[in-house]
Amino acid sequence: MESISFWKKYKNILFLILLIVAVAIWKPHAAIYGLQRGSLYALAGLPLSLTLGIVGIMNLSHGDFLSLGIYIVYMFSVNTRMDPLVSILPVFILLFLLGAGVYKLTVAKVLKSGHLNQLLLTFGISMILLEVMNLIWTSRPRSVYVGYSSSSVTVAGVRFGTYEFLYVAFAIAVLIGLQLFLKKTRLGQASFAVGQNPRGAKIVGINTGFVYLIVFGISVAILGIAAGVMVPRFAIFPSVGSSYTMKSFCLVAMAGLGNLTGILISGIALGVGEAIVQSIPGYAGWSDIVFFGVLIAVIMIRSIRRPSL
Amino acid sequence: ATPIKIGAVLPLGDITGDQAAKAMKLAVAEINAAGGLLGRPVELIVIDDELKPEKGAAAIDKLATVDKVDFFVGGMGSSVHLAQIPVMKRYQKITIWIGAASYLCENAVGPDADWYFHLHPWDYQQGASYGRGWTELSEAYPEIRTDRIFLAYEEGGFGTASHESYVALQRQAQQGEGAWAAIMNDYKGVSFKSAALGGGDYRAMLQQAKAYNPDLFIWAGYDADALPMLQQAKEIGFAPEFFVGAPPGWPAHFGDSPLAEGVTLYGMWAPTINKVSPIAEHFYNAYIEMFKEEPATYFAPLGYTNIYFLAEGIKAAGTIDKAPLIKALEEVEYASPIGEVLRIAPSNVIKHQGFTAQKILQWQGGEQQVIWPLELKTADPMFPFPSWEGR
Amino acid sequence: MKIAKPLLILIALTAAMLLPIMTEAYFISIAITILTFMTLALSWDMMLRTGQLSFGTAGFFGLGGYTGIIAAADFGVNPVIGIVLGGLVAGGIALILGMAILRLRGLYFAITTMALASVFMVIIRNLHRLTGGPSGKIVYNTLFNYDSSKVYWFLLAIAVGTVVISELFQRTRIHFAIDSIRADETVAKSHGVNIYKYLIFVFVVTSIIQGVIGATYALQYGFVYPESSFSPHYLLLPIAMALVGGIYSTIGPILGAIILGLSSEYLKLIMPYGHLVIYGVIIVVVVLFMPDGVYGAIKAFFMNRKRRLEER
Amino acid sequence: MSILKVDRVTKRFGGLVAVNDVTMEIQKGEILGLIGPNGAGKTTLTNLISGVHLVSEGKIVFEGTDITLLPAHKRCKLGIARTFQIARPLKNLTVVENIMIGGLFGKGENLKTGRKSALELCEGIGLKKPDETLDRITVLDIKKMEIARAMATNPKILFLDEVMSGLNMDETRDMIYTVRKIRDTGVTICIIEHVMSVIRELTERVIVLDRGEIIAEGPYSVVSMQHNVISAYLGEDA
Amino acid sequence: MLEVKNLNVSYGRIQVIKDFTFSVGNEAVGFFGPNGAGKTTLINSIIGLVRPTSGEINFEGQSLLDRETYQIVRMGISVVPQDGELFPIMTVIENLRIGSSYIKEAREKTSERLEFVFKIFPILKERAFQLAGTMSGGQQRMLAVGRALMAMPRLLILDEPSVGLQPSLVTELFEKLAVIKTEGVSILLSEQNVKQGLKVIDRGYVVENGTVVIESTADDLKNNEHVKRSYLGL
Ligand SMILES: Nc1ncnc2c1ncn2[C@@H]1O[C@H](COP(=O)(O)OP(=O)(O)OP(=O)(O)O)[C@@H](O)[C@H]1O
Ligand SMILES: Nc1ncnc2c1ncn2[C@@H]1O[C@H](COP(=O)(O)OP(=O)(O)OP(=O)(O)O)[C@@H](O)[C@H]1O
Ligand SMILES: CC(C)C[C@H](N)C(=O)O
Ligand SMILES: [Mg+2]
Ligand SMILES: [Mg+2]
Repeated sequence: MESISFWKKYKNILFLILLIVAVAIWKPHAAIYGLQRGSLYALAGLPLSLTLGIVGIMNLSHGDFLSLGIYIVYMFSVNTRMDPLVSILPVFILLFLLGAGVYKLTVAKVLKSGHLNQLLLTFGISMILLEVMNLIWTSRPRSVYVGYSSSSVTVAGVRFGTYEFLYVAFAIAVLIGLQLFLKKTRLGQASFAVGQNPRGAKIVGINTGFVYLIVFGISVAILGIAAGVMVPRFAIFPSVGSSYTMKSFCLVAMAGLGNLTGILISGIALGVGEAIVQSIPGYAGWSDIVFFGVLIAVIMIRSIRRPSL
Repeated sequence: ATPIKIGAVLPLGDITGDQAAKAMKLAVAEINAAGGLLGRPVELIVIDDELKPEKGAAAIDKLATVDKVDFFVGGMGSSVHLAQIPVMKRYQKITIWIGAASYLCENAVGPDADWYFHLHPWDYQQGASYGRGWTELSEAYPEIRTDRIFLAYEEGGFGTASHESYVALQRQAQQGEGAWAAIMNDYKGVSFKSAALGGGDYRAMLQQAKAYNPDLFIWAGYDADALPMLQQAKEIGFAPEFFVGAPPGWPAHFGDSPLAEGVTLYGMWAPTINKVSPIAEHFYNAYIEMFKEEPATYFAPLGYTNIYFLAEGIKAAGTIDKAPLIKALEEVEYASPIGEVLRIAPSNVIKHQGFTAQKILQWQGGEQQVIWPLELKTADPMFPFPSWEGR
Repeated sequence: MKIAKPLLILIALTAAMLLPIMTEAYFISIAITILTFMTLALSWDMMLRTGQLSFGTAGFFGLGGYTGIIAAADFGVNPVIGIVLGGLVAGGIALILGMAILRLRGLYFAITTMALASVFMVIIRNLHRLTGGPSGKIVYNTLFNYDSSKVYWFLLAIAVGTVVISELFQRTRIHFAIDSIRADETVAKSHGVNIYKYLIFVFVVTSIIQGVIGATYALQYGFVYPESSFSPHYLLLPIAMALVGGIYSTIGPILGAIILGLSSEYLKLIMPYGHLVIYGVIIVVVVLFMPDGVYGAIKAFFMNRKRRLEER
Repeated sequence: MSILKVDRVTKRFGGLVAVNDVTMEIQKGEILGLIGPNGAGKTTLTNLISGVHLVSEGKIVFEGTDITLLPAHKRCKLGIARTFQIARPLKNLTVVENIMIGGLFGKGENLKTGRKSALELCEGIGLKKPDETLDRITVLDIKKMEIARAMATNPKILFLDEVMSGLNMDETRDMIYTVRKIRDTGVTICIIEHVMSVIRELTERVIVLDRGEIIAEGPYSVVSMQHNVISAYLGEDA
Repeated sequence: MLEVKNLNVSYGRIQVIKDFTFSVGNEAVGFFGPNGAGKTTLINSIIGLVRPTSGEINFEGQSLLDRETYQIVRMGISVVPQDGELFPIMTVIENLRIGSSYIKEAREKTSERLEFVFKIFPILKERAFQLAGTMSGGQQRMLAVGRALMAMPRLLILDEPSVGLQPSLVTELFEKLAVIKTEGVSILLSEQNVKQGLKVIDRGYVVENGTVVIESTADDLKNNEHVKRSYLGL
């Protein structure tokens, strides 16, 4: 029983490591780039998995909060010359407060009226955020340059960038942090309870409003971490984060609701898949097909095996 | 007197449309300050197309029927324009367009629309103009070689059109024809997903470019791609002889980045043109004075040109009646802040095409210097592209 | 009350039909856009009534558009036939895909439909010869040769047709089938409802509508362009309209489309910059204060008044 | 004559065997009691027969047709109806509309006749507010609605899963009367119940399930004396 | 300990609880009454899930009216809701643990409490790692009762705990409740199985149409004609 569950638990991770090793032998760059970008997808997807997968709040403005975080990092850099990676700390706090505030003012009021109203609400919020950023900073991209962001090393004749390994590190760190939060803290445990049955959660003494607030705040705040690591490598413009909303939703669907480790695995798997296609001359245009094709395949296969409740 | 009404449709949420609109306002203000046209004041009505085709089309209808404008101006995206063309055909008002580079728009307009003037060069014209540019440059600087050309193009319509026109130009070049006849030997195009559309990882493409080892590396994408592309090129150690970018605009403070030095670009305008063109300098200063911001894209001087070109035509015709005005516009020679004189000539399909060329510029010391056309040159080209070491 | 409703519908319909005669091209053009989005919103809502949240609207819209343009450009068919083909192709593909994906539920169905829409786009973008690839494709014989009144009437007919289908869905046994599926599939199937059949049926019908409207849109302007034909705009805006108006009804999406369609134009006129912020604010305010949409709020208002009157 | 035959049916959920090699027959026209401890597999058996779950092994035959692999809606149309232990009202529909679902799809009525017969069923079972929405009615009414909804499909056999639980004596008596009436129209009934007074009063025969297996079968008066039944299920008190 | 005075509760315009007054001391109190009488509504107003229109609810001298459910629960009231309100995709043991996790006093005694619950319902131990949502109806009921017991409440409210339990377990449950009562826990019980309920309670209220129709001791209730006929089936 024990060994079976161990195998079950780590099966996917083992597969992933095997996949990366295999790809690394075949196309080292695809493996590295895929691992790096995939981790970034996961880093952005993890907080959505927390809000959507665990407590069941639908957030279409996810990516726009990421954009906002990116602009805040930018402002820190412009006004205080703070290194983007250092600014993660204050940005994390600022975004937490912002997320909590937005939650309190709006999301809290539509929790009871279901997913669809959350969808509409956050669509509206997304629009407001996007347009306000556009008004303040215009559509013209900005950037923060730090020397280390394009550093590289050569190992066994393969030259590759080192900066983006930060995505991997941060994604793993956030994953572990979230897992610890969910498994080891009572607030984390309460998140599961609140997600499954808010009324039941109240009955056992959980302050559900507080749990929602914290979880929403944390998920927005984590986007601040993503923003901090992204800024040195990304052009900064209002819709820079937009595409991460759908990507994150895709990851959550692929990993399965509530499966955080699955987000990292799926993110990297999709990243590597994309990178392989991009590395085949003449087929770069098809890389989205890999992304979506794998996604659909995984969802379909899982639906066949889904245990009945 | 009743005003002459000009209706503009632009994407105001985008820096290009926003600044074009501002430049148009500047031009109108200047014209009115000078007493208007034909003794009538000029009125400008600007509508946001939100980059959405159906909104752009509705805007034309509104300008025509509610505001009852006399002329249509403006333009940015090709897809918005494609939706506007049928509507414009309904009104057949004199239309002077500064956006939309896709040849499909020209096909949609058709050869008979004598009321249609298009100022922005078409995609194929841009490709050809670069050929002329590099030919002249390699004559002026014999060390410059452009034998092997690698084009990285964003996988959307904007980039793919560039690729297609290069493919056609290469075919001609192999038969010893066309603008690239003498200078292009081998060509390779690889697409990438633009950061503006959710992409931004160019490394796979750059690896292919590095392996190809081009003389001329050109990327056709958006302003959001500019810096990340350089960073990633540095990361993989890819430094071609010429690193050329062809986005419609550049990021703010791009010149401040150490990676910018020596980057070549295709564009229609740069602030340095002030040094060689008084009208450009006038425009530049007036714009800053009026809006307290710098013109950041070539759509600003283009928008200014858009109004003045029309105004010159009206002045010459002495009327706003369609037939004589079209005739007059065909004859107008307007020295524009873009740097060159605007003259109308036929293009592949339409009768009234304005500019046909972009310029070749280069980032040097944080500024865009003109290196071609040679008569507008503000600096000598820097090449080969400086190595990545130490920046 | 009994006569008032048909009368009201008659008046609204007559007014709608006379609109091109009474107003300027601008309003026709706005009305065309509103009808386009209204039909999309309604079709999305019709699928939602089965409990399935579809994110595939833009996909079938684009598919219909491409079919219409290709039919007209490469095979020279009449645009109206192109539109019919657009519907058929969208419906056919929905049928094939539906058989596989309609076993999915909730988020999984939603994301899969969205992913499929993206797959359509990538495929179309890479089939240069047929579709024009990333540059798009144009056609010269547009729908009714740019005559916007005719386009309007045509769209009105499609919209009315969709309304009729929606009402049929609300008034026939289909209503009971899809409502029971939405509420509890186990109960539905245990009481004789063939869930799969109804889901596929509704999915195909709504996809046909989306395909038809996509083809109409494309042929009216005479072009398709991957980024704009499959734009998420044709997914999110209809959803917003349906929700703002009030879901699970015919009137709701109609109201929503009119409200959001008009207000977006109006806002733009009074504030050229930043109008989209206000637009977003309107949406947020509607959700916060009218959780059941505008139609839901109106219904509740009259319900309360009726009750108050009864109590007196 | 047997109407339904369950032939060596097993149902496994992962490692757990919920129903284990059960063979039984239900006779036409009888009221059969299905009893047994919590988790014995009674509801699961109902789910297998009505098609909510598919069997892991074995065969189910209804009126001579093998229905083992038939989807639920087809079984319903053949004449198998059921209620749910944890009531499952369709909350977006009114009481009468809930009932109409059965008529429209189980029996194939049209809207008009469907509504009419649903209203008749409401009246027959004592649902006084047919147009009320489901969040406003009591547990008893929801149970009645579930029975009426099942009856609307015009079943030949009806499975009642704990419809009497949570009712007081008055209400229980009422419900027993209702069940009898249904049987008198010729419907075979299989009733699952933990309230023994009901089983005693209603059933002609009971089957006792324990850990997925049949441990006793016969009239309640006999079975309830059996040692194994008492120790596994009834307790000393009953 | 718990005092409810002149309570009125409405859903929309329908008044469900009318001027209801009752109290629970250091004892077990029962609510009996037909379906729809308002028992669940009453319980829900005590624990703050339903907001009364007027009246008073005091627990150990403190008003519960303006408190959130979680605060009320943390004051020492725990409830077995009528429909269980379990966490379906958590395991049995997680459901139980959560019952004590958010109540300070109970948290430290979690393992003791688990043993206690497992003794009453051995099946819960056997199925500790099964998902709650896949348990049988009766098993879920046990879990709901078990979860409430985990909280070590001073007032235990049970809304029809015996529904769906096999007869032997019903007997056992009420025996255990009697024991719990002697340990100083007050009990408020709403129950249709009046015969069993009467074994535990000290006093009872017969609730009909949102008001008290009979209030008396357990023994008197046993002999009351109305109770006999409608609730005991005699
Ligand atoms: N989906 C499922 N997954 C895993 N186990 C299940 C599932 N459904 C039921 N079980 C288990 O199967 C067994 C039989 O359950 P069933 O619901 O049939 O019992 P029952 O006889 O109806 O009990 P009760 O009298 O409590 O309603 C139980 O042990 C239950 O935990
Ligand atoms: N959310 C609600 N909205 C409207 N009416 C409700 C609501 N909940 C309950 N009611 C009504 O309030 C009355 C009292 O219901 P309640 O559930 O409190 O009764 P109960 O005594 O617990 O009955 P039971 O024995 O069925 O559990 C019933 O008539 C019921 O229909
Ligand atoms: C340079 C710009 C005019 C290009 C524009 N985006 C187009 O689609 O044509
Ligand atoms: Mg059961
Ligand atoms: Mg109750």
